[in-house]
Amino acid sequence: MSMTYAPGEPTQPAGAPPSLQVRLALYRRMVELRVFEKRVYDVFLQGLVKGTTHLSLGEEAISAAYGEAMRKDDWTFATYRGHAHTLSRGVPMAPIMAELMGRRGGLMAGKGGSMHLTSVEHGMMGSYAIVGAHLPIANGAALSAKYRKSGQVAVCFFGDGTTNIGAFHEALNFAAVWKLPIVFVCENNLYMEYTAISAVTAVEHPAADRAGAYGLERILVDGNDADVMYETATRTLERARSGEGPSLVEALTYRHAGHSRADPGKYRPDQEVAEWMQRDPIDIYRARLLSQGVDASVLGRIDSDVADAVAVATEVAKASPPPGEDLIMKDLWSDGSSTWRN
Amino acid sequence: MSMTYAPGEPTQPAGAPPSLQVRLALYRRMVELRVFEKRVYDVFLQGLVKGTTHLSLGEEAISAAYGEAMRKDDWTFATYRGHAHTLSRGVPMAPIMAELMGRRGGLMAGKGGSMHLTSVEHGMMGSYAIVGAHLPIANGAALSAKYRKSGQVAVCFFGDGTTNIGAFHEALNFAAVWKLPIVFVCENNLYMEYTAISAVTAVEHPAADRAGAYGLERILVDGNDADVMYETATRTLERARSGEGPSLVEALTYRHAGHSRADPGKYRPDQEVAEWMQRDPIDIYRARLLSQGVDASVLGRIDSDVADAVAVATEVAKASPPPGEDLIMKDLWSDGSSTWRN
Amino acid sequence: MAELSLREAVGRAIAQEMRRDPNVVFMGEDVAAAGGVFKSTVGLLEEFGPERVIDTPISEQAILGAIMGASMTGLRPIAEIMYSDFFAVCWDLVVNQMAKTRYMTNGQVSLPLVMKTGNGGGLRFGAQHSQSIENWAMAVPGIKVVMPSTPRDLIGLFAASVRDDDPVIFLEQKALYASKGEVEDGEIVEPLGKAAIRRQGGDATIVTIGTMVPRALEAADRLHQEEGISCTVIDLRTLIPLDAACVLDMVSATGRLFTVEENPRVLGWGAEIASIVADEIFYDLDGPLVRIATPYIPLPAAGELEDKTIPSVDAIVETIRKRMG
Amino acid sequence: MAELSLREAVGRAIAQEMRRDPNVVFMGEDVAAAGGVFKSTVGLLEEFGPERVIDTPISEQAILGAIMGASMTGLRPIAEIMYSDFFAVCWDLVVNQMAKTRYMTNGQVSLPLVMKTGNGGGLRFGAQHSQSIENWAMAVPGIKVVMPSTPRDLIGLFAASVRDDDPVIFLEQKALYASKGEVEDGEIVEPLGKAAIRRQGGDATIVTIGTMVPRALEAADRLHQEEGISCTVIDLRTLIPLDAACVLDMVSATGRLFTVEENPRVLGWGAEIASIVADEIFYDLDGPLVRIATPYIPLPAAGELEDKTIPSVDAIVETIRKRMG
Ligand SMILES: Cc1ncc(C[n+]2csc(CCOP(=O)(O)OP(=O)(O)O)c2C)c(N)n1
Ligand SMILES: Cc1ncc(C[n+]2csc(CCOP(=O)(O)OP(=O)(O)O)c2C)c(N)n1
Ligand SMILES: [Mg+2]
Ligand SMILES: [Mg+2]
Repeated sequence: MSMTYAPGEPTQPAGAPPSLQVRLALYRRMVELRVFEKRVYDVFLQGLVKGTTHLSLGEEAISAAYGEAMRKDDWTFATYRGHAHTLSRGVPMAPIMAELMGRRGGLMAGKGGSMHLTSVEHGMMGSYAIVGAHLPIANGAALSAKYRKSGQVAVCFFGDGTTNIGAFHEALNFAAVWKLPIVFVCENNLYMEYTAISAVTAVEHPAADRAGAYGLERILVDGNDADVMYETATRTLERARSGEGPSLVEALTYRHAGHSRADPGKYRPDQEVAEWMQRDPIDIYRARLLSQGVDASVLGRIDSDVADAVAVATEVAKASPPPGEDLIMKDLWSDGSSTWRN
Repeated sequence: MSMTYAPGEPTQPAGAPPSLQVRLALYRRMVELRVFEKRVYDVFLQGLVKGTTHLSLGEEAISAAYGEAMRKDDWTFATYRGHAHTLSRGVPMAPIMAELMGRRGGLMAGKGGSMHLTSVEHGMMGSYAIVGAHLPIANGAALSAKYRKSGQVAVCFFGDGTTNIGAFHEALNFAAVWKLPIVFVCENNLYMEYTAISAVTAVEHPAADRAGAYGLERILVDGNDADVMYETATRTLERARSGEGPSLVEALTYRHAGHSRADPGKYRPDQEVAEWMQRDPIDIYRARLLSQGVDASVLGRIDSDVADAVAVATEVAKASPPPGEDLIMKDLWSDGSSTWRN
Repeated sequence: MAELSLREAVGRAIAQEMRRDPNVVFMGEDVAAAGGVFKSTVGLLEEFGPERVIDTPISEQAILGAIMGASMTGLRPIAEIMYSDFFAVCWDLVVNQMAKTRYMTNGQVSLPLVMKTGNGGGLRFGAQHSQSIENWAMAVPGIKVVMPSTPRDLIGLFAASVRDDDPVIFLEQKALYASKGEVEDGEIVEPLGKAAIRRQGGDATIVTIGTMVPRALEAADRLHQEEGISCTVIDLRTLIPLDAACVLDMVSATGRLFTVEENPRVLGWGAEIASIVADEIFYDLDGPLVRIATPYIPLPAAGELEDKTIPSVDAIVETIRKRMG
Repeated sequence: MAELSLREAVGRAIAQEMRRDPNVVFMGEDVAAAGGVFKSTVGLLEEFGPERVIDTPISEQAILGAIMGASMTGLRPIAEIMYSDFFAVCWDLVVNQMAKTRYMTNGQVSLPLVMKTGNGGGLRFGAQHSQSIENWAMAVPGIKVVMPSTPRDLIGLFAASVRDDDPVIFLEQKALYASKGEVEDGEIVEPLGKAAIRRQGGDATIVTIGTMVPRALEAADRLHQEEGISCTVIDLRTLIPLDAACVLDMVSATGRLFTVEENPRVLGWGAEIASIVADEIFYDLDGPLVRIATPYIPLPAAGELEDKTIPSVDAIVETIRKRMG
C-alpha cells in the first residue's frame, strides 16, 4: 500500500479479518453511502436541494466501520459532513433525503437542514456545523455514560482541519483526564475547505502527531481500508467500554468531490486526485472480497438492493410536502413553544 | 537540585554563566520585584489597594531574566499576574504602585487596574486577564515584526493552567506554521488558582510535553535559577530573532503567596510549600554570587538601594490624587471620545 | 427561618437540588476542593463526592460542552463559569449549540442544564471581570436568563432552573454576594418568568433587576420622601421568560417608565422593554420612556471611577426627579 | 462607471486599500489561494503576494489575535471570519480584548483593524450559518459596526473602516452578494456614522439596514401605490457610530417609526432606536413605535420556513398598513 502524501508512514496493522457476515455488512453499508450520496448530487443538480450539502464520497469506510462496530446504544456525533455517519447508524434513507430537500418528512422536518442531521432514537446525537464544537459535547455524553455506568461509548467524527481549533485541544485533554469512554475519529482527507491541511499545520499528521499531548497512543490508519477501520473501531470501542479511556484515531482518506456542493475542487493537483481515485475504498473492498472467494453474484445482489432502496427513498422524499408554517414557532423550548414573554 | 513534584526530570543545562554585570543586574531586578511586591501586600493590608492583585513572589527569576535579555524594542505580553513582568521591562515603580491604588498617577490613570498593566513606551504591551487571550495577540505583534523585518521579538508569559485552554493550542500552531519571532514562556507554578495542574491535565508537563504537537523542541527548565533562565532567554530570543521561529519554554517555579490577594493558599501541602521556600530564587542567587566571590557589600548596597526606591515610589503613589471623573468618558475611541451616536 | 447571605444561598440552592435528584452533577474551575473562588460552594464536594462535584481545567468550552452532552443523555448538570465575562471564550457552545439544538432537531433533544456565573461590577475588578452579560444572553433565542436579587429568590429560582428542561444562564450578582436576607427552612422553588412588584406607587414605574433592585428601592424611598414622587418598583427576576404583562400593567397604571440597568446602555434589556411599551401601550403613556444605565464604556477599575459609572442611588433619584419635573 | 455585484465590490474594496497602504494585510480561511468561499477575494493573492494575503488554519481565535497584535504594532490588518456565526468561537478577542484595550490602557494602544464577515440569512444554510450578529456587536462598547447595502457603499465604507483607527466589524450580507449596483471609477471613501435617506415621505419613517434596505424600499413603493401611505426610508449603514440625529429628525417630521430588522427581535438594534425615540422625541410622536423583525427563534433551514421568518416585503407592507390604519 502506498500513499503519496505520507511516504513510508506506517499505518496500524489490521488484526484478524472480520467475519464474512460483518464484511458483507460493511460492503453493503459502503455501497449504500456511495449510491445515496451520488443520488443526493443528482437531485441537487435537479434543483431539489437548496442551501449546501457536504458529501463523504471516497470516505465511506470510516463511518461504515464504526457504525458496524458500535453498540446500538452508543452515540455518534458528526459534522455538517454527516450523511454517511447518519446512515451508518441505521437511520433510514428517506427522511435523510427529505431533510436535504427541506420537506416535512425530513429527519428534522426541514428545520435543521443538511448540516444538522440528528436521530436520537438511532444514537445519532447530531451533526454540528461549527468546526470543533461537537468534540466537547461528545465528551458530555461520555461523562454521562461513565457516571451512569451504562457502558455506552461516544464516537466523535471530525476532519483534519478541526485539529487546529481550540475546542479540539480542550476536549482531548478533558477526555483524557477523566478517562472518558469516547473515541475521537479524525477523518484526514488532506484538506480543510480549499486549503491543504499541510499548509496550515505545524505537524504532518494533525491528529496522530498530537496524541502524545494528551497522553494518548499515536494511531494512524488507512481510512480507505474497511477491514483496518473495522479492527480499529473494535479496538478503540473496546478500550473505551472497558474504562481505559479515550482514543484519538487519525484515518487517512480523501474526498472524491469538492468540499460542498458549490465546490468543484479545482485546488487539488490532478495527479493527487487520480492516485486517490485508484484507492477507492469500495473498489478495494470489492476486489478483496472477490479475491477471497466471495461470489460476484452476492455482491451484485447487494448492489442492486441498495440501488432499489435509494430509488425508493428518493421518491418517498420527493413526495413529501413542504414543512408548513405551523412548525416555525414550535420547539424552541421543551414545552413545544417559543414563547419568551407573556 | 531536587524537585519533589517531578523527581528525576532533567532540566535544560545552563551554558556559560552570564557576565558579572548581567548577574548583578539580574540580582537587582529580582530584589526589586520581591521588595516591591511585598510592599504591595503591605499597602493592601492598609486598605490602599482595592479589587484584586496577583503577586509573583517566588517566581522572580523568570521575568527578570527575560527582561534583562530582551532588546529594548522587543515586546512583552503578560497576564493579570504582571507586576513582575512590567517592572522587568524597566517601567518605573511609582506609576505601577499608583495604578494598583487606583490613582490618577497610575500607569493607566486607574482605568485599567492591577490586572492590565501596560506601558507601550517600554514595550510592555499589556497584561491580559482572560486566561489564554494574549497568546494569539502576541503572535500578531510577532507577525508584524516579521512583516516589517524589524528584528523585534514578542515574549508571552502565562501559567501552567493556561495550557488547557483553546487559545493556547491555536496560538502555538499558528506561530509554528509561520515561524513567528515569538517566545512562549509557561511559568509552571503547579497550580491554576486553587487546583493543582496535575489534577486536570493529561500530561505531567503541561507545556513541555506538548511542544511536539507543534513541531517544537521540548524545553523544561528550572525557573528558580536565574542563570538557567537567562541562558534560556538568550537562546530562545536569538532563535526567534534569526528567523528560526517560536519556542515554548516551561519554567518550573512556585508562588510563595496565594493566587490573589484573597487567597491564603491553604490547599497546598505544608511539606511542598516548605520545600519550595528552600528553593527561593533570590536566596539561591545571592548564595551563588557570594560563593563565587561577589562581595557581600555589593549585594547589600543593591538591597538598600532597592528598599529606598520602593519606599519613595510608594510615597509618590500615595500622594497621587484619585483619577477624576473627567477620565470616565475618555479614550474608548482613538479620537479620545466614547461617542457612539450624534 | 435563617438569615443567609446571597453567597450562602448559592451553596444551599445547589445542595437542595443535588439531594433531590442524583442526576444533578456540578462542575467548574476550583468549585470542588476549594469551594469556589467566591467561596459559595464550600462543602458540596464533601457531601456529594468527586463524581458529582468536579474540579475542571481552565477549559470553558470543554466545561459547557460536557454539560451539554451530559444533559442530552440523561443528566441535569450545572456548570459554573467563574466570571460571566468568561462566557466570551465559550460563547459558541451557548449561542450556536445549546440555544439552537432543540429547535434544529425538531424537538428531539432536550437540554436541562444550568450555567451559573458571577456577574456584574462594583468590586473594582476592572473591565474584564465586571461585565453584565444579561443582554448578551437575552439576545440569543433559546436561552433562559435568570438574575435573582435576594437570597430567597436565588434558592427558589435556582431550583426552578435546575428542574427546567431548557438551558438556563443563572446570573449571580457579585456585588450582592455579601447581602443578606431571611430564608425559610425547607424546599424553595420559585417559577421562572414571574416578576416581583417590590413596591407600589402611582407616579412612575421603575423596572429593574439584580444589583439595581436595592438601589432602585432606596431611590424610590428617597423620591417619595424628598420629592413626593411615588414609584412602583418591579424586579424582573428573569429576562427570558420576560414578565412583560406585569410591566405593561404597571406602566399603564402609572403612565411613566424608567428602567434601571447595570448593563451598558446600548442594547441593554431596557431597550427591549421600552420598545414593547412604546408599541403596545403607547396611548397610556404620559411622558418619555427613560433608561438609566451604565454608559457606553468598559468598566474602569478605580473605585472612584466605577462608582460614577454604574447607576447609583443618587443618579437614579436625580434622573427621575428631573424627568418627572 | 461600472456595474458591480456586492461580491465583486468586496474584492475591489480590499484591493483599493492594499494598493494605497503597504501596512494593510489580509488573512482568513481559504481567502488567498482559493479566493474565498464566497469567491469575493479572487485575485488578491496574485496581486499582493503571500505575505499580505494569508490563508490561515481553522483557528478563529488565532486569526483575531493576530490582527489585534499586528494592529498594535504598526499594521492595519483585515481578517475575514467566514460566516458571522463563527464569531462565537472567538468572541473573547472581540469583546474582552479589542473592545476594551484602548480604554483600559488610558489610550496607549490603538487598534486599526477590520473584521469582515458574511452575515445574515436567506440562503437556506440553517441556524448556524445564517445569523445576523449586528446586535451582538452593537451591545459591546468599543467596536464599530458597519453594514453596507449597496456595492458602492460597500467600497466606500470599507475604505473608511480600514482607515479608521478603531476596531470595526464589517458585515457583508450574504443575501446581497449577487445584487448589483453602479460604481464610479477611482477611489471611493464614505464616512462612518452617516445614514442615507433612501426615500422621502411624510407619513412614517422606516429605519433599516443591510438586506432589509431593498425590501423596505419595495415595501414603501407598494404602500404608496396601494395605500397612499408615504414613507421615508433610512438606511443606517453603520450601527456604531449611530446616526441618531437623522433618525430623530425624520421621525419627528413623520410622527411614526417602523424599524425593519433581520436580526431576531429580542434586543435587536431596533430596540435601541425605539428607546432613543421614545425618550428624546416622545412629544413628537403620533402613534406606537413598531418593530418588524425576525421572531425569537433560530433560523430554520427549509426555504419555505426561512422565507416566512425573515421580514419579507409582504410582511413589511402588511404590518405598516395595519398599524397606520
Ligand atoms: C469555527 C468554524 N470555522 C470555519 C468554518 C467553515 N468551515 C466549514 S467546514 C470547514 C473545513 C473543515 O475541514 P475539516 O475539519 O478537515 O473537515 P472536512 O470538511 O474536510 O471533512 C470550514 C473551514 C466553520 N464551519 N466553523
Ligand atoms: C478564560 C478564563 N477562565 C478562568 C479565569 C479565572 N482565572 C484567573 S487566573 C486563573 C488560574 C490561571 O492559572 P495559571 O495559568 O497557572 O496562572 P497562574 O495564576 O498560576 O500564574 C484562573 C482560572 C480567567 N481569568 N479566564
Ligand atoms: Mg478535511
Ligand atoms: Mg499556575
